[in-house]
Amino acid sequence: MTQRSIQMDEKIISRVDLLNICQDVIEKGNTLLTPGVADYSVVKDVSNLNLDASALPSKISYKSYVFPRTEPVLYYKRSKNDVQLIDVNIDSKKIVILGAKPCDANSLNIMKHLFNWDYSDEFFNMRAKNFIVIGLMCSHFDEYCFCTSVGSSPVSEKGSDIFLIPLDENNYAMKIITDKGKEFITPYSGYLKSGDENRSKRITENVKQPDVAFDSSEVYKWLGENFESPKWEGVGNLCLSCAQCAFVCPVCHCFDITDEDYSYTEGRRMKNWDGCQFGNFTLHASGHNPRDIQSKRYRQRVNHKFRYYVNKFGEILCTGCGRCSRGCPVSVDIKEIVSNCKNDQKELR
Amino acid sequence: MKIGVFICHCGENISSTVDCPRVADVCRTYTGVEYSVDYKYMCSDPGQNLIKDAIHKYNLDAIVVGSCSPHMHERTFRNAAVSAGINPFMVEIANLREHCSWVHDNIEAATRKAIELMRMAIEKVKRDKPLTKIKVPITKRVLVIGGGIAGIQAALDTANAGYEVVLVEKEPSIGGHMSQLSETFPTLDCSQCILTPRMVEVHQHPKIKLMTYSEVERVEGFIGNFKVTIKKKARHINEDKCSGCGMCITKCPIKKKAYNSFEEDLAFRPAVYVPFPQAIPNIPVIDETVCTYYKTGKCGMCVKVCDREAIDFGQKDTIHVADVGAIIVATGFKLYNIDKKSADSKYKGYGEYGYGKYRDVIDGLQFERIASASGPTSGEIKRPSDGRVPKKIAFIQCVGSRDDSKGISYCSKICCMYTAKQAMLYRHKVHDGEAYIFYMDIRAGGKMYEEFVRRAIEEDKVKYIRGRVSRIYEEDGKYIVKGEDTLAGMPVEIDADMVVLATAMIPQDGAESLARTIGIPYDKYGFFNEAHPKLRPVESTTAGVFLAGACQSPKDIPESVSMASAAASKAIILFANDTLEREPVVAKVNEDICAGCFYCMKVCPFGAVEVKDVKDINGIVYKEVAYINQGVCQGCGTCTATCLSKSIELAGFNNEEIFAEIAAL
Amino acid sequence: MDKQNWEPKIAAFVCNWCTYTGADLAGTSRLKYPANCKIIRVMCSGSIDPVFILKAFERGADGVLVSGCHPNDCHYNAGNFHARRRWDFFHELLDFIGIEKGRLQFSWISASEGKKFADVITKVTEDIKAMGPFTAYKKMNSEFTIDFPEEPSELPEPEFQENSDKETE
Amino acid sequence: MKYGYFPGCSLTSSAKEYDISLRKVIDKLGISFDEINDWSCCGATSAHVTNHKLSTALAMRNIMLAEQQGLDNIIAPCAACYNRLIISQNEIGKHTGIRKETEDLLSVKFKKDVKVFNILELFLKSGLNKIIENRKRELSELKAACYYGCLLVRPAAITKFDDAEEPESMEKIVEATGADTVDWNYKTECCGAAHSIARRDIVVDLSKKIIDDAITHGANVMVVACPMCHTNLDMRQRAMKRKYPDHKEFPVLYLTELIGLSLGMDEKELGIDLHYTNFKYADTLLNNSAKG
Amino acid sequence: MKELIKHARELLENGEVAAVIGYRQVSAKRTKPVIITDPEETSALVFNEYCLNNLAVYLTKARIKLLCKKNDKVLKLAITAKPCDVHSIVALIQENQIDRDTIHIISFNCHGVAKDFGFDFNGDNLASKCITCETHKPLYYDALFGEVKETPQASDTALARIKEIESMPHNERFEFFKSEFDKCIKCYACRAVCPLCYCQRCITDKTIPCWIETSSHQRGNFAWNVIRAFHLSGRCTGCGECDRACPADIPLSLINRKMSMEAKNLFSFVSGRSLETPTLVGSYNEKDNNELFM
Repeated sequence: MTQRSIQMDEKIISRVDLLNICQDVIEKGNTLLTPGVADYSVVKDVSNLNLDASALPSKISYKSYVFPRTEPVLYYKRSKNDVQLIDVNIDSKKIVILGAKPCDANSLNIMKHLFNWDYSDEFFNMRAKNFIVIGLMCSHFDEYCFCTSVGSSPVSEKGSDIFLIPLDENNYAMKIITDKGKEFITPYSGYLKSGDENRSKRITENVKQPDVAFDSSEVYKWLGENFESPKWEGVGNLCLSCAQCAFVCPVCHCFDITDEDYSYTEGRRMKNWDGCQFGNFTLHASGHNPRDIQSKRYRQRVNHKFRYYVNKFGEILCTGCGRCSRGCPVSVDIKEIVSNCKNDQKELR
Repeated sequence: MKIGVFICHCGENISSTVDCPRVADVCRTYTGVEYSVDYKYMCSDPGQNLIKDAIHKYNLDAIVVGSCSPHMHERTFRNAAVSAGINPFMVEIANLREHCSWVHDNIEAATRKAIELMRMAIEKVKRDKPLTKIKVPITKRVLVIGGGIAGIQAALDTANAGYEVVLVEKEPSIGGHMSQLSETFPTLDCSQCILTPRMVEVHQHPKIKLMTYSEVERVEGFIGNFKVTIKKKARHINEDKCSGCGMCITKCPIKKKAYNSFEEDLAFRPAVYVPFPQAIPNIPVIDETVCTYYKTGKCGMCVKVCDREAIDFGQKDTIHVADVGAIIVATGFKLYNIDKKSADSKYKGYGEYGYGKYRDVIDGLQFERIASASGPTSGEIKRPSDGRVPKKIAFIQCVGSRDDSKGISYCSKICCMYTAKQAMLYRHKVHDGEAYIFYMDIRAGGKMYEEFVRRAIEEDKVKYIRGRVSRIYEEDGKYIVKGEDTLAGMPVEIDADMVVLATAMIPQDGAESLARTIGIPYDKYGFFNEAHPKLRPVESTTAGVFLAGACQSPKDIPESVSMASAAASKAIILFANDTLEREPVVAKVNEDICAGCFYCMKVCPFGAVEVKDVKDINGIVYKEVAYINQGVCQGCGTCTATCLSKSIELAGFNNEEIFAEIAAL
Repeated sequence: MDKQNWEPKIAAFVCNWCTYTGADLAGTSRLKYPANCKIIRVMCSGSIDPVFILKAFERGADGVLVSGCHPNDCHYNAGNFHARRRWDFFHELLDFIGIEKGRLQFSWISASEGKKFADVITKVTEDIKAMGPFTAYKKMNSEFTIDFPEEPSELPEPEFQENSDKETE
Repeated sequence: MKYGYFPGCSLTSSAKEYDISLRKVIDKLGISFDEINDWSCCGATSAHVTNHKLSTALAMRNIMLAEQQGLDNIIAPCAACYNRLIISQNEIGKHTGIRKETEDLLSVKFKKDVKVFNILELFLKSGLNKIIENRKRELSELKAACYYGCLLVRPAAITKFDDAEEPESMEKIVEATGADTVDWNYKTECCGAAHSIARRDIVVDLSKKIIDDAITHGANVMVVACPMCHTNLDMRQRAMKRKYPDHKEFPVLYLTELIGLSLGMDEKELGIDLHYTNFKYADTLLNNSAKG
Repeated sequence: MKELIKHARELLENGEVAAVIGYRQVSAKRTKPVIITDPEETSALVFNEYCLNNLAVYLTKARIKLLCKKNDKVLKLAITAKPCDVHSIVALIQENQIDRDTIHIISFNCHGVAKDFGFDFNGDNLASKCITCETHKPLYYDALFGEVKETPQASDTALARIKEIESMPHNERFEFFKSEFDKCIKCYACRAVCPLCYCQRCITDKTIPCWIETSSHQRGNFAWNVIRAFHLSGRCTGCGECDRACPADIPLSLINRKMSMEAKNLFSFVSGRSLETPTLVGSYNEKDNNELFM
């Protein structure tokens, strides 16, 4: 899955026309997703569709449309001396995401490494191939946003196939970023008017951005040297070991395989999300648990995101969307933790 | 796993509606089934041999028999399996007869159901685990709590069977209420005369260790293996030295500071006393609360007169521990204290009868003492207030008993009889006296009982009035008893000289706390619960704890004695083996995941759940978990369903097995 | 499956001491009742977990019966009392989330009530028949369920209908 | 807590002084209440011996009115009213059939449990301290025989507030006024009740016995909490005098009147002058000092 | 606030407690839990209308062991708790999770909290549990602070919702809950924030046999949410933390509330209100409702 950036003139599209395109997407039997407060949801009716650049990221990211929270990987049927297996057909419907936050838009690019480094996960790849991301510039951030600290920004086009910048109430500047984006938009080129790059630039340059909270390379270094730091205990005591943070995260990707019988002889093998904060996540069959206490588990979470993934794939496993902190029941703030880790005066909590 | 399937035709009982060969054929297609066959009579010798041979020939690990109810032949097939070398708990029975062939007509439907029942049993047997019977060692010694007639009888019976007995009595002497009675119904023989020899027998029995003035403080352990802690209260008299001469009692200057509880407070006793002359053991007790020595540090008259130097003011309570295998509880009863002011807060008391206010309104036990030849009046019937001989006595039955509004609904059972007896005794002693008895019903079921009551009415001219008394009040030295004669439909008023109230029998003080100590259930009144009202009347629900006498419900003497003998024989039956074998269907806790909420402890009807400390490698306790005592658990499994984290499994019916059955539905 | 030929599948969780023995008595008395209900024997009604009922629904049961000893008759004294509280809650909960109360029924049947056992099974079967198949629960995961190619069936097709009237008498 | 006040028929007629004194005393003690609007017969006597349905419906109608008025508690000073209300309430609580029938008759649905109190419960609940605190004089010259009659504490299973055979709650209240109480035998005996009209002879005999017992036990006043009892014990003393010429007039007060006296109100204010027997607290003082 | 800080400081300085679990302000309308062991840090402690967390969730056996063992000595643990959080503490004591003697409860006169962080505190944004709250003063405490204030008035929308659901026919109800539960992503935040979900291993993690399908498909979600609600029936004290924690906005406390209503209705029991009343689960009454049984 390559995404070669191509240069293309900036276009302008009116709101009405954008909705017309969406209507067409739906009518062709494809899935259209837009962000809501809680989740990215499937749009059935475009008439009251509202693209809001100033909304906070939805509570849950859209990763479940490429990497579902639960999916069968095969079906089996037992008979007296035999087992019969049937593969799963992956749905190859196109999924168009309209108005993806720039922080979300890059998530598949980050995740794809994991699903392709030793074994190429056809479930992920097939869905990702059929995914069209139409990003939308972000004009609002809150205390939890930190995209700028992880190399992204509210105007980042990274990961989007097509990127929209609101010009006024009824018009968007449209940048076509990838081939896939071009291919998607070509049939609708009649709707597009040529735009003025300077006009959109003026807007993007003036967008308020969250301050850079930490230097990720310093964090990388600190993590390498402070595996046994007692500081982890602070957050360990506070964190309640749910996996809310991992499950809402656009790039967390752990999963668990389990077999489920659904009749006396038949069953399916399921792939389900898992989370490293669960106490049982690393519990061995022997009863031993290498990450037996929460501080070790939280340390793992931070290390995985800001060190191990960087080591392995050269990218930080974080988009800075702040979902995990915004939704944390006990308000554990990863930005605060990562920013404070280097400071000896501050505890991690 | 290799499973053998055996389908029984039961003659034609099963095969007339279930196509047995087809069931066997289908079962053969199931994973794990190595051998499947149908046969005319599986339970017959050839049938059992068929099973045994198949086990050997096909090397089977488990078998499923489709036959009659497991309540019929589960044991038969398990035994067959055992003799062929399979664990008996690797046998499952599918009930194809009672639950299938006999209750359905349609052959197709019945056959399909039979197949499904077999499938469920096969799935279950796949998850079955071999279980072994639980063996528990037995300490062959019995603890009897309570030294009344029931306790005495139980102790003697067990001891005569050759087992050691520890008999604990909280009063200074054994004998209980029976020693207080004057004569007994229906024979009117003297109570003391028949009881005293038995008391002496207890005292002299080499197998009985008598601990009077002692109380059970703690009971740990389980059937066959109880550890009992007994507190022996200080008598302040050295039991080894005391000869029972009674000089200390005679010389004690404190004569009138304490009521004599044996005389039901109708007389005084000195600070050093034996409850009654025939007391066993005949060793006095010094009452610290009234003795001058304990108040002022002076006196010591008893010390001076005791030539055995047995007085020991410094004596302290001592703690004794006994290992016993069974416990017989015989704590008996007391009378409902009807005095309104001091009535048990559970009950309302009878303020309207003036007990406690009028000295001549007395209860049944007080009358026993007045009528007793060894009592405070030497057997003459006199009024406690002025010593006059009462010319008219009103007896009132069912005071407290059968009266919902005062808190007790049960019948105290003995009052009809003893009231008749008391009225009779009164008429025998005061020939011109009139006896009136207010009653609700006369319940005289028992050998010679009805005849006895008739005798009171016909020969001794006791006047029975059927009705309740609403109020008793004093007028000019007489007690006006206002009541109703329901047979005549008229209100009646009797100006009696004395009133005797047949008050309800309620459990002895401290019965409930003792029950909690031992871990046996009791009803809302405090009477101990039997394991089964019909079939296990002398056993408590706690294995190894038996009940005797009025602690279980109101009883007269012969009933108490027979119950005591029954309890003793239950203990003796238990002791007949060296170890106790129990079905291995018991619950077990997974200590790794138990969260220690102890809901299991709350729901366990048998008190089988204990707290266990789990220690780490250094011996430091790192958590508390539930532990189920296998000797006590009866295998109901209520804990398994209550356990939120599913940390308890019931062997033989574990969750995996049940889920497998559900999956095969 | 068309509703005409549909026969409900019913699971009965019963205690070993009262209801199971009551069912035995129904058998020895040769009482007749429909063949839809299969018994899962447990030691005491107190040991039946609500998850068992959900599992039964998952495995295609259209209805479930839970039965034990009458209050105060429990072989273990109090198991059924604890069960009663549990089921009161669970029943209300299921009702609230939209599972009709008739899908899960309860009874106390003593060892001497063979007739009652037959009557209860008949009633439960008729109730469930009237309610129809409990597809709402089974259908929940239909998107994750596939049909395997049909193998020759181990059993001939059911022939319930012809004689089903006779069965319930 | 606000009470709904249910006077009942007696307190607006033959026992007017009970009503007068109750209102005064309650006001003084700062207990607030609202009279139930449009109250009707409680269903006593004639209704409940002839028509069960009617008597229940009548009682429940009043409770329903209180409920609609937003009152959670009712005070029914007349013992018969109190009795009818709690018994009816108990019945509809116990029997869904009767509940439904009554609801249909009244075309309402009973929603909550309105609590019904008698006069003794009212004073016990609102606190005897209030009486003691507001006491203007100690009635120490009075030796009161507290007479409960039959309806106030019975049936015990339903009233559930005092011992039906040996009640003591009224004594506690009377003692709070500073008066003495006597221990006597007839506190729950029958006064003859509704026979007052048809069989005056019975009533005279029964009531006379009650008064005599009180006098024997040293009482100089009787305290009641039931209009019917008061009628028999007070009004019928003239008939007693006719039948028993040596009968001496004996004052019978309502509990509220006694409390009123201790709160400093005078006899006229409390309506004691409406009684057939004469009573003046000042006279008692005189009598006693004359004796002493 | 000063008194609270002074009190906490004294507790730590005098060595009476090993730690104080409390709230600290992070922004104007947001607080977060903090575990303080250093007396100097007590100045961060606050109590106000944004102290939403039910800190009783921190009272787990493991955490107490971790925090309270100081040089072979076991010290007390101080916790700041709203009156409603005290209910959870009571329930935990009754379920043998903590010992009353080892917990120092610092509580407050409470007039309600906001429904979530960032909202103005007023009748419109009152937390659902506060609308029907009857315990503005804690039932058990070792120290009590805060002035008594009036709780804003608000209408009980949750109750109305329950009534509305109850009025639906069964199939609609089933569909409603199915679609609600379908949103569940099985992050188990509801379990993590619930003070009464203290099991070391949850029933859903017991896989042999598999009690609840771990997949978050409709059936697995349905089973999980039903059993979660059932396990809390008669135990839930109504703190509403599950609602707040749920990233999918499933109305969890609605079901809890309904079950609490049933507990009150069927058994006149309210969880966590008294240390003396036996727990509902684990006790029984012979006169319990028997209508269910044929």
